[in-house]
Amino acid sequence: MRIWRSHLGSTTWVFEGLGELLAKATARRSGDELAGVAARSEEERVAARTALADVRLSDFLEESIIDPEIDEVSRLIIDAHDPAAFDLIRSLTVGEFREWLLKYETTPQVLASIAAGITPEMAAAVSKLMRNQDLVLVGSKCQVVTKFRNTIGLPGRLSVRLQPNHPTDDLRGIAASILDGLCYACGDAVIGINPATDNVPRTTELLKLLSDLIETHDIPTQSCVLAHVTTTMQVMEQRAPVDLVFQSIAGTEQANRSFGISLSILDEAWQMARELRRGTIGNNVMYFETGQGSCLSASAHHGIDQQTLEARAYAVARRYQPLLVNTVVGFIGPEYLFNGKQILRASLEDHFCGKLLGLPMGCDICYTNHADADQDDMDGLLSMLGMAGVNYIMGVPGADDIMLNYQSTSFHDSHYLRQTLKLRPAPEFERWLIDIGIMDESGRLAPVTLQHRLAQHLRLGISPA
Amino acid sequence: MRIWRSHLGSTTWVFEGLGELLAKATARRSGDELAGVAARSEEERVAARTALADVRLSDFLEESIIDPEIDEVSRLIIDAHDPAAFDLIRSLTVGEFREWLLKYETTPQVLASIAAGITPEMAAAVSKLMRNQDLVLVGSKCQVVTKFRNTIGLPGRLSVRLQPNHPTDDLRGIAASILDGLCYACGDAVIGINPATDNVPRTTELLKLLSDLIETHDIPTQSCVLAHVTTTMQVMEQRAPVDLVFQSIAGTEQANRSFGISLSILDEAWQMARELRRGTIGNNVMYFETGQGSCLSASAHHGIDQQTLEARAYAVARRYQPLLVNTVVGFIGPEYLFNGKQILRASLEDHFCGKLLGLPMGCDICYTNHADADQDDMDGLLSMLGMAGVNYIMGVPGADDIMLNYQSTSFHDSHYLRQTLKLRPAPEFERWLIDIGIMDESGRLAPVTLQHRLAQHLRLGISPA
Amino acid sequence: MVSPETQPDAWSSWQELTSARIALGRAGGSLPTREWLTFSLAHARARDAVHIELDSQRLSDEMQSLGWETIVVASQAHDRTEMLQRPDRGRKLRPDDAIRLQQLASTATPRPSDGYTFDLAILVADGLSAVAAQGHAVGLLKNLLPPFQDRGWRISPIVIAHQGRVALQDEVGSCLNARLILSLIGERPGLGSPDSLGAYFVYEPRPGRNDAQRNCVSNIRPDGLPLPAAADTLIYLLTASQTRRLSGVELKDDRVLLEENTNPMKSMDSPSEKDGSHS
Amino acid sequence: MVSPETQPDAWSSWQELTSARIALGRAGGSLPTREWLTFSLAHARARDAVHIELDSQRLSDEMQSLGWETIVVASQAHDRTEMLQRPDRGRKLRPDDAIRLQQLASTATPRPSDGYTFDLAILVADGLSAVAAQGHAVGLLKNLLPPFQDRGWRISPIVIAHQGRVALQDEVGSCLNARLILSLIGERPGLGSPDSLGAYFVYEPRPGRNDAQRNCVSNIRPDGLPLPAAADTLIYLLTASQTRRLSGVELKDDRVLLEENTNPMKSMDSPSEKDGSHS
Ligand code: B12
Ligand code: B12
Repeated sequence: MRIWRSHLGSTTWVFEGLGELLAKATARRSGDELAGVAARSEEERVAARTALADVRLSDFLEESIIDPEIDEVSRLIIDAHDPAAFDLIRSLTVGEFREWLLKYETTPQVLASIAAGITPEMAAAVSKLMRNQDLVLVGSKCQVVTKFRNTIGLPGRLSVRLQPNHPTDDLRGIAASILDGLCYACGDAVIGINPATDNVPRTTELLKLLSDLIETHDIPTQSCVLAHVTTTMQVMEQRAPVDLVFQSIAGTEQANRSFGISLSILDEAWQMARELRRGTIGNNVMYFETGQGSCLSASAHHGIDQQTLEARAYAVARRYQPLLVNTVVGFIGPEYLFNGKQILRASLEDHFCGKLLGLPMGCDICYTNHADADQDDMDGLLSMLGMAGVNYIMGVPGADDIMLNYQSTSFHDSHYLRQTLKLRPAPEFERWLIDIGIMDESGRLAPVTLQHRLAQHLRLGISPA
Repeated sequence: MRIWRSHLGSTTWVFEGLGELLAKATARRSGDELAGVAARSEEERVAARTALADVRLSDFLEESIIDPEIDEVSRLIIDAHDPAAFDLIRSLTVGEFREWLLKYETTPQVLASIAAGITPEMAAAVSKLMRNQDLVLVGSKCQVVTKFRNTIGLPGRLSVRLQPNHPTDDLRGIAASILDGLCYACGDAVIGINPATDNVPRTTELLKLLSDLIETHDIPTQSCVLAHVTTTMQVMEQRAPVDLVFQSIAGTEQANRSFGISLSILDEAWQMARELRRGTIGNNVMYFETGQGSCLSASAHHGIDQQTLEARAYAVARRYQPLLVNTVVGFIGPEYLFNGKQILRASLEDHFCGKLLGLPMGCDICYTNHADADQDDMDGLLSMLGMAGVNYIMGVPGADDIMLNYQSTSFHDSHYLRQTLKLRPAPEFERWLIDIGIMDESGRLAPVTLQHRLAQHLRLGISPA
Repeated sequence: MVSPETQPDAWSSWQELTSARIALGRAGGSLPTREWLTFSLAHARARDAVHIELDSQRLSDEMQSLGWETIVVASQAHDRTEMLQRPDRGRKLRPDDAIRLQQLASTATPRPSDGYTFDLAILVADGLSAVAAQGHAVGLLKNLLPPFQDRGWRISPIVIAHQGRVALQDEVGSCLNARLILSLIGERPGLGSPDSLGAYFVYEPRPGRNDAQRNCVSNIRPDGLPLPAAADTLIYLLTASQTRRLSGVELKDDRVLLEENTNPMKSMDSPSEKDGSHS
Repeated sequence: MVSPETQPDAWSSWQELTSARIALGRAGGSLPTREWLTFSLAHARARDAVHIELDSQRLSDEMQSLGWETIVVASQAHDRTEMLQRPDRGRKLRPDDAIRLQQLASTATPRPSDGYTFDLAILVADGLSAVAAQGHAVGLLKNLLPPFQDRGWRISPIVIAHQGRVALQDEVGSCLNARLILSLIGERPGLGSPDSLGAYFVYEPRPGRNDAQRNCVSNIRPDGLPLPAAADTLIYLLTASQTRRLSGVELKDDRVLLEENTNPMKSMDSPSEKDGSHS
């Protein structure tokens, strides 16, 4: 392991290996303090950043921060690295890479061309040298577009996952929330239900509810039931209408194991889902969720800071050309992200790193009731992510998820962002909203009555497929 | 004093008079806790807001929160109230007023038409019921345009005060900072120097430096030396080239007295400045600064919360049709706004209240080294204020004011905001920047050499007027 | 009382179908004032709920009056604040409590056949909501234990733990030398549900188990998954776990759905029959 | 070492004219990495500077070795943290310190003519930067006191105060029964200037004075307003204050500018002559 040094005045700071250097360079965060890997003072933090600024990007190709012998994510990172894409930035240090990213000349096209040459550790490293405004500015220059039944991630657009959860998966309760969300112009990223139960029959029922709705009304969107991938695989075997395969993923093999998954399981699921060919305009079929802290929570962090580990989860996601990836940023609790400020910073980092690596990043802008955060904090995060060009956010009725027990963004919140930044839904979905009378051409919501055919459909029940 | 009540479950909360109700309804803030007027629990805060939501706007016309007998600001508020402008909103409660403001139908034109009917207390009250996103959304709908040598506050524009301070008012040091700022496309709000010294001869020197620069290069902007108003009055008497008259103001007569001012002094200064007729396209000649906490700091708060008092300072400002008003939001220190979160909230409130009252609001997005805040916090605030359509922000070299000892926004920061939100300088100034080769048509900065005529001018010194 | 300044949503009668905050109406596209205030109050109260302490004495008394043995332990997190910030401490027993549990196990006679002291250990912990454990653990156990007792399973005394996290079950179960351990633990409080209970179990508990090796039944509370239904699911899963000698992702609840639930839209026309109504 | 990825600013030689952060260059329109790191370090250090305590013993020793009497007092704020959060306490003396000052005044003989015990009281306080008071108060006083002593002004012992704010001078001055009181107090530390001293005085100090009644000379430090120049200004203003029997907004520094300063651009061609250089 190489030793990195930095001299500040008369003090010399020493860091053992890239792992320690990255951890010490991270913005203050409760999870890294819990793991014992954080800088012990602001000055040590600046020292680490100063040393990190002089590390060459190519140094990251020489030292794996987690031994590839014991970690398949490390192996994946090495194997997937594209030297040709790396060429343009090969000679840069991390500090220069930050500047290169900020330059006028570094356009969305240029950024897309180097994505495959960037490793998660490089992305994490440069993000640690960036202020929040840098993360927004460069984030907004990264464009990642994906397709299934609509087009997500175009500039000037904001999509929303409609999240109609219910504590007992009651289909009527879920239907009610779906109507609510659609009438607020939400659901173009996906209509995605977290099942309270995780079993095959109920997952199938939920999928039928969604596919029937989507087909009957020709809604240019896709559905998902966020069961465990192994459950979804069983469901696919039984020919249930699966659009997207969901899975939570993390940045180390061991953490993924604690989630009950591995790359080979994901490979298999991906293969199965693609073969269904249910997408009409594209075949991005995977939906992943991540979030800082999950490796530490599974005692599988190998002394690496949580943000770097999060970026490594994106290496996993990237392999599967997902339609959607999102960081569930304040979801777990204060032990990983203590307050609104830490949540905000983490989410901007995650969005930036994901986009830089070429992923269609969304964000679950959220907090729990045991964290030191509130709606005002979320408004800040929502606004900045909107400026950063986030592909999609969550839409939860009244911001209150009654099954997962946390607060996310509401349908109203998404409308705030669309109004203020003049963002529009995915183009196909936008057309549909206007045609069906939910939204007018200027993006304003129109009143919908109970006689509307969507309401009628959901009220009268679904005829058996 | 009327008693206000609210019932939450089995508890009844009681509030004595509008002053207490407003204070208890305010978002948590160190200054109000210091003053002993804040809510003692989150639940009490919600209770106060619930009661406040049912207060009628007209109730504020019946009860002055500070006795007009002893306070000329209270008298001003009563005398300046325009019942005709108030008509449209007369019947609303504070809670309904919030909703009315958020409605699609409440356009910038409608908002402008009622400004004179709103008192500071009404604005403060409704802001307390608003989330940060509401403050941004409605803020962005309020448009206030002012003119002197250029047009400030147009939609899609962001102006910057160039703030080239120096600890000894060294003219060469100041000139160096001015060049720096102009080359970063800053200075369209005003080139405004805080003099370290506050005396007539030095103020005159500084004014000459600025007027010479502006005249020689036909810069469509205005200058200001932010001395005490009484100093500026002496300077005007001596026929020095005064564009704008500056003064710090506060929301009570007593606090203003501790600033060494009164309405009659300001009246006189305004009169003098208008008569100079130095504006080319408009005659808005006043520049005011405010900031939460100054009344409390002067022991002149009369038991009223700092945000309401701040809004009352806007009543003072409004009388003088200022070109610029800005809230110096994190300037004083943590005893009034403890951390980044409190600074953010306060600045959005101030911007909203000022705009609603019809003022050309800017914001000094800033913090001191004794506060719990950093550049990331400022990036959040900068971004949200950009979305809220702030008229202008400060531009300080490298964000570090070496005379006032605090961190404000840098020239670079303003360029971040202009890039990300596609905001442009004031139109006349924008034209000038392009013509003189500082900026290109797309808003990018062009490299400027030492041979550039601005650099030559500043380097070679100013020929005597 | 609907504000004249808002646009109501036509589907407000559907609020009876879910406690989700639907049909809130809007001012422009924003939340009406009343809904915002309601939300704020719920948030203020939910934040307080996290800090309520478990009254283990009362819980223990209640259980003993039902004839169940109990033993109260604590994790290495000393109070609520530490438990929130140091989940690692919430996953370990205090050393003397570990010894007490081991002693308890050693004084019981192990089954000769398989070497386990208990077939099923039960752990009730505050987790993130003491209110949930306090309110629903006993009710759930009343539904859950009898069938196992009937089948002659050896059930451990009920371990009541302060400041516990899910993975505390690994150490507790291993000290007790149990084949299976089931934790009933408070889930983090939601805005409208301060009292949601989670049930997590693991086969062959021992320190180092990961979550892929556990099963979970969640959202147990009267307005969520009712206690009897939760007990049914757990009985099914625990039985299957014992039979298949594993727990975790490979063990799934594969029962067919009950008839009344398969046609979900059936009673949509008369939503008022549903009880869980929006507050 | 200029990064190849940034656009440098052509006017970097002008950095010698000011310690302001000019000519930083840019990447696109953003701050280069090196400048951002420099800024971060300065911020980390400035935050620490706020919390440094005044070493009143050392300061007092130093003053006494110059033949000045001293007395150390404290405000009602007990430590730095309280002083930051409770400025009101930083403006009041601890009761026994007030009594000590009153005793000190009563044992001195008052001037028969005007009833004041002292013409000028001196207060040195940490304010927001103990470093400033520690570093520059003595130097300033060395320049300031002699002319007044020559003119026979009665100067008080030097009061050294912990956790003091500007308005503490009202009570100190009134306890001492002084005609004028001058405070030398640490200004809040800036990023590059942790040691800036402010001088504030008020005529006829008594509790309840407001800031309009005070005068201020600010930014006193070697890289700012040099100590001798600050002393000159204060001598001018204090003299005028005594003559006109007032202080505050009505009292202004109306001296004409020194010749060398009137043509500001004179030496722009050779900026290296200027010392205050950019770090
Ligand atoms: C927080 C949370 C998570 C966090 C856990 C990290 C952490 N440190 O807390 C993260 C985001 C990593 C997560 C991941 C997953 N979760 Co989860 N999670 C929750 C949630 C919202 C709260 C849990 C809680 O309050 N725990 C209480 C405290 C006291 O426990 P703790 O010790 O601090 O935390 C432990 C548990 O939360 C546990 N855990 C969390 N999720 C799950 C899921 C399963 C199946 C198991 C066995 C354990 C487990 O992991 C933590 C560390 O040991 C619940 C919903 C709810 N209302 O409870 C869903 C929930 C428990 N999770 C669920 C699922 C499905 C998952 C995933 C399998 C999703 C996926 N497809 O990948 C993954 C993988 C879980 C695993 N095997 O590790 C389901 C379980 C459904 C079921 N009946 O089996 C629930 C009910 C939500 C849902 N319906 O989607 N989850
Ligand atoms: C903070 C500050 C303020 C705050 C004070 C509120 C507060 N609670 O601190 C606010 C924003 C209200 C303010 C207002 C003004 N200020 Co001022 N302020 C400062 C600043 C940046 C820091 C002061 C400091 O660190 N104090 C140290 C701590 C320990 O003191 P404190 O007891 O906590 O705070 C007291 C002093 O700050 C004092 N104070 C603040 N400004 C002024 C100005 C004058 C003339 C006086 C007598 C006192 C005074 O008021 C506070 C409460 O008693 C200085 C610049 C600097 N580098 O020091 C300028 C500075 C002192 N202010 C200055 C000026 C000109 C003003 C105004 C007159 C501007 C105007 N045109 O209205 C007003 C009115 C002041 C008054 N008479 O009340 C000048 C003084 C120039 C001079 N040599 O006379 C300075 C040097 C900055 C500048 N060059 O513009 N100020």
